[in-house]
Amino acid sequence: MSDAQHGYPLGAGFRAIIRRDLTSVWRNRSDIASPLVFFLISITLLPLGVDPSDKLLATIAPGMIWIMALLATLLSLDSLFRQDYDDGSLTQFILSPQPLYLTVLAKVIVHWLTTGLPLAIIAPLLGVMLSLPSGGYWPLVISLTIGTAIMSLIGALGAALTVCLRSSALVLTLIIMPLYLPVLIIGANTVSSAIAGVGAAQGLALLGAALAMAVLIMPLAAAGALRISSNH
Amino acid sequence: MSDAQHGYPLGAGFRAIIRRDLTSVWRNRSDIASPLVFFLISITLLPLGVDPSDKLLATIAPGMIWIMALLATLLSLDSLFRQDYDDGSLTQFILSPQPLYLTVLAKVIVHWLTTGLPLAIIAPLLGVMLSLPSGGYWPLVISLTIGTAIMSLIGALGAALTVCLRSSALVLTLIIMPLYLPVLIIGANTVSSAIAGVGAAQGLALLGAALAMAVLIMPLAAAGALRISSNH
Amino acid sequence: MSEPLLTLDNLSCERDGRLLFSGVDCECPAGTLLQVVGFNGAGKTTLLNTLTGLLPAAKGDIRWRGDSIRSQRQVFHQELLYLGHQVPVKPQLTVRENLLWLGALNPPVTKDAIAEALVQVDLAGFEHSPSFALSAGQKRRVLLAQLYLSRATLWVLDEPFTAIDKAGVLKLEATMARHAEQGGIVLFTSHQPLAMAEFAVLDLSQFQPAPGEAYV
Amino acid sequence: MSEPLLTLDNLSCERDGRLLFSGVDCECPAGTLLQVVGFNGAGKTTLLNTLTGLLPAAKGDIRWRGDSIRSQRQVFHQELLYLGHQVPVKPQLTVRENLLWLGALNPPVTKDAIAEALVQVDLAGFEHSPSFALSAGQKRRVLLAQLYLSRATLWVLDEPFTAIDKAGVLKLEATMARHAEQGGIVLFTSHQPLAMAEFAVLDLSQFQPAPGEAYV
Amino acid sequence: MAWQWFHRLGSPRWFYEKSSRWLVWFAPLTLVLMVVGISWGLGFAPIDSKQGNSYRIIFIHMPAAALALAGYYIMAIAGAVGLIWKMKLPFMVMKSAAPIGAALTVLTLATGSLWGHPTWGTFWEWDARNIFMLVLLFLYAGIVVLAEVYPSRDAADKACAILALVGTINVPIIYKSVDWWYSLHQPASIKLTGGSSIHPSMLYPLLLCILAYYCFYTLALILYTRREILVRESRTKWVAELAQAKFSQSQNASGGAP
Ligand code: HEM
Ligand SMILES: Nc1ncnc2c1ncn2[C@@H]1O[C@H](COP(=O)(O)OP(=O)(O)OP(=O)(O)O)[C@@H](O)[C@H]1O
Ligand SMILES: Nc1ncnc2c1ncn2[C@@H]1O[C@H](COP(=O)(O)OP(=O)(O)OP(=O)(O)O)[C@@H](O)[C@H]1O
Ligand SMILES: [Mg+2]
Ligand SMILES: [Mg+2]
Repeated sequence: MSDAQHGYPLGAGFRAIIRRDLTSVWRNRSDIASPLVFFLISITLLPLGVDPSDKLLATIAPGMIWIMALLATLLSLDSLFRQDYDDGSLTQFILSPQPLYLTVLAKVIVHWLTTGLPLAIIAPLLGVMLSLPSGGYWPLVISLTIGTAIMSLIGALGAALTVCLRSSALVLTLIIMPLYLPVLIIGANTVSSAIAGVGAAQGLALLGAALAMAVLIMPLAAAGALRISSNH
Repeated sequence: MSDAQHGYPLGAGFRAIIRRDLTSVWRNRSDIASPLVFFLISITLLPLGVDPSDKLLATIAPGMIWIMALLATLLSLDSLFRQDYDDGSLTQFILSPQPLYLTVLAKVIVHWLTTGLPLAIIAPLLGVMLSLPSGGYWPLVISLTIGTAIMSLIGALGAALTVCLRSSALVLTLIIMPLYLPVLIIGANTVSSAIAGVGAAQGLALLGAALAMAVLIMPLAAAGALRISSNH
Repeated sequence: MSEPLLTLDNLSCERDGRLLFSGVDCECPAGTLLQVVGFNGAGKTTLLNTLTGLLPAAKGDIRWRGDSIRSQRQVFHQELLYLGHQVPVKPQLTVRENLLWLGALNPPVTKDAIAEALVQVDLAGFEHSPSFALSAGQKRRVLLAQLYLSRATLWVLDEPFTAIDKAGVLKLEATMARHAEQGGIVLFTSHQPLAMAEFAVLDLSQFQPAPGEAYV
Repeated sequence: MSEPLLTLDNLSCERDGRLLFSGVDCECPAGTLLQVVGFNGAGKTTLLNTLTGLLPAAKGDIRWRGDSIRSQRQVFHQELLYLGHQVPVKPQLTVRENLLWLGALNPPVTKDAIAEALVQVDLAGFEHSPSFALSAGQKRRVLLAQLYLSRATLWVLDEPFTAIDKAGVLKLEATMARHAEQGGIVLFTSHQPLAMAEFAVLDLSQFQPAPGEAYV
Repeated sequence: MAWQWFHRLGSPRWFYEKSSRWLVWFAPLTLVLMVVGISWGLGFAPIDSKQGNSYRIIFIHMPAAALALAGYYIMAIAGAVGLIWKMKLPFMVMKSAAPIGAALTVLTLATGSLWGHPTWGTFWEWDARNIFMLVLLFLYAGIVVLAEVYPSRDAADKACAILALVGTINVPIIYKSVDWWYSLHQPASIKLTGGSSIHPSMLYPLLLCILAYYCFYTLALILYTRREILVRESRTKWVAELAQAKFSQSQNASGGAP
């Protein structure tokens, strides 16, 4: 039986997890729709709570869209590892010969595909509703695409650290927010400067660099956190 | 053994649930802190995302505080019945001779005491951060106190309807948001009109009426929803 | 013979439109100790849930003291104790706190009664342990402590022996037998061979629909 | 005798600072079929978790093929199959989809192998049922299907007979015995009396600390 | 007797077989009404003095808005009937009404935005009725999603019915509060005001359009419900026999061709 040690296919588990999670999401299709809905609804709330005159809305539009995207991502994080923890799947991940780094990365990718990406795609619509000036649309979409990916990666660490807590949703907020702040500031600024005509290249470059770093570090850190959470 | 049918103490279960939930929350103290933290942090994000000039902030302050209180309440709703459903406590509630209405009401009261009330109390602090004009503080606190109670009651229905779903947090959002809208509009307006000098009495009266109606209807509807969720 | 307390009258149950079993008739007078058996998926849990009113019956009726349970839910629930697969024990509360609230759902419990019940289930000394630090069997024992607190006539127990050690199983069987002797009714499911002397058996395997008739 | 594959060397475990058991020595050569017994709370689950590397040992060491498992986690995990109390079966996926991902965590599984395994656990026909619509025993059977898919040498099973009906228990015992005969190792816990002919027993009750010595 | 009739109405099979007969004449009628009404409105009604041709959108927009709102109440009533009398069919009607209502709401929003571009100069304005329509869309979406995600069908029906019923109390409240909020913030809108100012030459096609929309709504509801019945009862004998009959029919048809 020791032949199992040789020729062990590394990618199999990675692919299986991606397939599993995508199927799960597809079965619960509302999973994709829901961060979107949160995003849509909270942007809709805005003009209801504050004076909806065009000029005011246009001023706060880039910031509000970014903030709401951040909150939507945050909301969907809690479920990232929760079910796997509760039903013992996490134990199986840890006891499997697959590197935990890959498993976490697979889960993060699915999370981004099903929350961050749709958010970025739908953002222009909300731009219209908040009368975003026309120069801001492309920078908004691109910065959100990169930014939500970073936020999913950072979020994985937060979710992993809090998965063993009974009521984690909000402890998570506390841990994750400070890490999200720079992303928010750079992202919102990229859009504003594009609208002001200064150009978005610098902001996007910064976001890109942050993404590269996050891909390397965050799944590793999250894997470590999961090992700790599981052992008690 | 049929003497159990006589002199059955109605309030016992109600008190026991309140005591139980308060103890639980106290054990996980972060449960109280966390909606507060969400509230605080998202208000803090505001000046980071949008142009932080005093005049702009003051204009959007009442609306933003109300919106963020709404989101914070919403975030904490998911856990209202979740644990009771997962561990079978809900079955025990339903099979107990205590009226389910009272049990739900007990849980809603604890929820409000541990999320809505603290939010209302801390709101003036956030008012200062967003340079809320001085006439707005009392109306803000009072409208939030009543408004969060209504939101806890409505939220109980949403939580009850979604408790049997795997990933409910965001379906909940979709269901609950439209029902929260009137509360938000009336609440935010009460504060704005008080600031504008029009007086807050009308808005507060409306909120009070809504509260009375919600106390009557919502726990009943939620009890019905819980019976449905549990039976499958 | 005494009049039956609990009557299942031509009961059929279905799940998602599939008929699980049909035509179950059963009369339980005071003193009944009845084991419901059947292969995995036969519908034992469904039967117990239907019996307590948690699930609707597809056909037939359940009567308690002669009247349909649907017409007298509250009275019926006062005399019912149901322990299911799940363990409604809050991890963050201590053992005693858990029993306090579980007990309060039915007539009042005192702290002394709780202490006494914990001795019965071998958890004396664990009153103040947080429940998350209990082993699987200890958690189920907290649940079983309710048997010593409740004044219900009808006990409905879904796999009560799960995770309980051998000594615990013997004791539990004795408790169930005593309850029946004292005029109560115990309905339970279990796949384990039992040491108890006398109990009736309801075999659900015999009520399965014929191959083609699960969907009508 | 053949050299032991798994060795527990003077193992002690504690939980929250309380010593549960100490000085457990045990050598398992290929072909071992070992039941871990003990009262509720003796530390059986803790022992199994420690053995697999999920929990740290308080004292002593666990060796696999001669080396400490901590120094060769990945190699050890390739030869390990652990089925615990919990049932990692996603309710929204079908039975087959669940086995596909569970299987992929270890060497590759084919759909045919899954169909075959489902026949073994009497779930043929349920391939495409969503898992939330399974009974308690059926859910555990999905988990047990992994026994027929895995190529692991060491099986660690925590109460594998929970919720399984009588016919299922017999079959499972036979499967475990066959795995041992073919040179594997099976460690399991259970409180049920078993029909199997030959198996070793490790009684944790004998390794409990003396009354005053639980906290050192 | 009346009750017997009422309960037969609750039987999906009875409804399926009856509605097959209704559809034979109802479907063509609806089609004719739609074609006549919309082509009259879009093609032949006179031009508006202020808005030119863009006003013609009203023939699609206004009836859609009216039905989107009415549809919510139809859905809620169906849910209530199902809850109270424990019948299967009303729940199927309720479930079918949700996506239709949502589609009509989307249509209202889309045509409104199209109209807004020439008249307001922007696709979206935070106007009371726009917001109300948006919220109505969310209310519908809530029910569609809830029906979709619930693990068991019976539970899904009852849960949706409860939500729809609570919604009926809330819809007027939402309407009022949006209106109230709006009147505090903004001056009067640019909308055409009141039905009374409409000239008969525009009114008649509009009324015809409304009638056509009602028929269309009923038709869509029947078709959706029939589909729902087949899906839910797919494993019963009568559906199996129906499928068998259809199958052998097509078999015969293709067999007879050469
Ligand atoms: C997205 C934007 C819009 C939405 C959501 C919307 C929604 C509505 C609603 C809810 C009604 C009410 C139907 C009733 O009371 O029975 C309505 C009617 C009407 N709308 Fe719109 N509308 C929009 C844009 C427009 C625009 C741009 C115009 C023209 C300038 C317009 C003109 C009308 C007219 C003439 C009626 C019917 C007459 C009346 O009841 O006043 N709408 N619309
Ligand atoms: N998470 C935990 N934190 C602290 N203590 C724990 C924890 N889990 C279990 N314990 C304690 O460790 C002891 C052993 O628990 P374990 O689960 O190993 O018992 P077990 O032998 O498997 O019992 P059972 O037969 O009931 O499954 C128990 O007395 C329990 O109180
Ligand atoms: N929530 C559900 N939705 C649909 N079908 C279900 C659901 N729960 C159980 N079933 C089906 O009903 C049948 C009976 O389930 P039940 O739980 O009553 O069995 P059981 O006799 O208790 O089995 P076990 O011995 O495994 O506990 C099973 O075949 C299962 O597939
Ligand atoms: Mg069962
Ligand atoms: Mg154990």
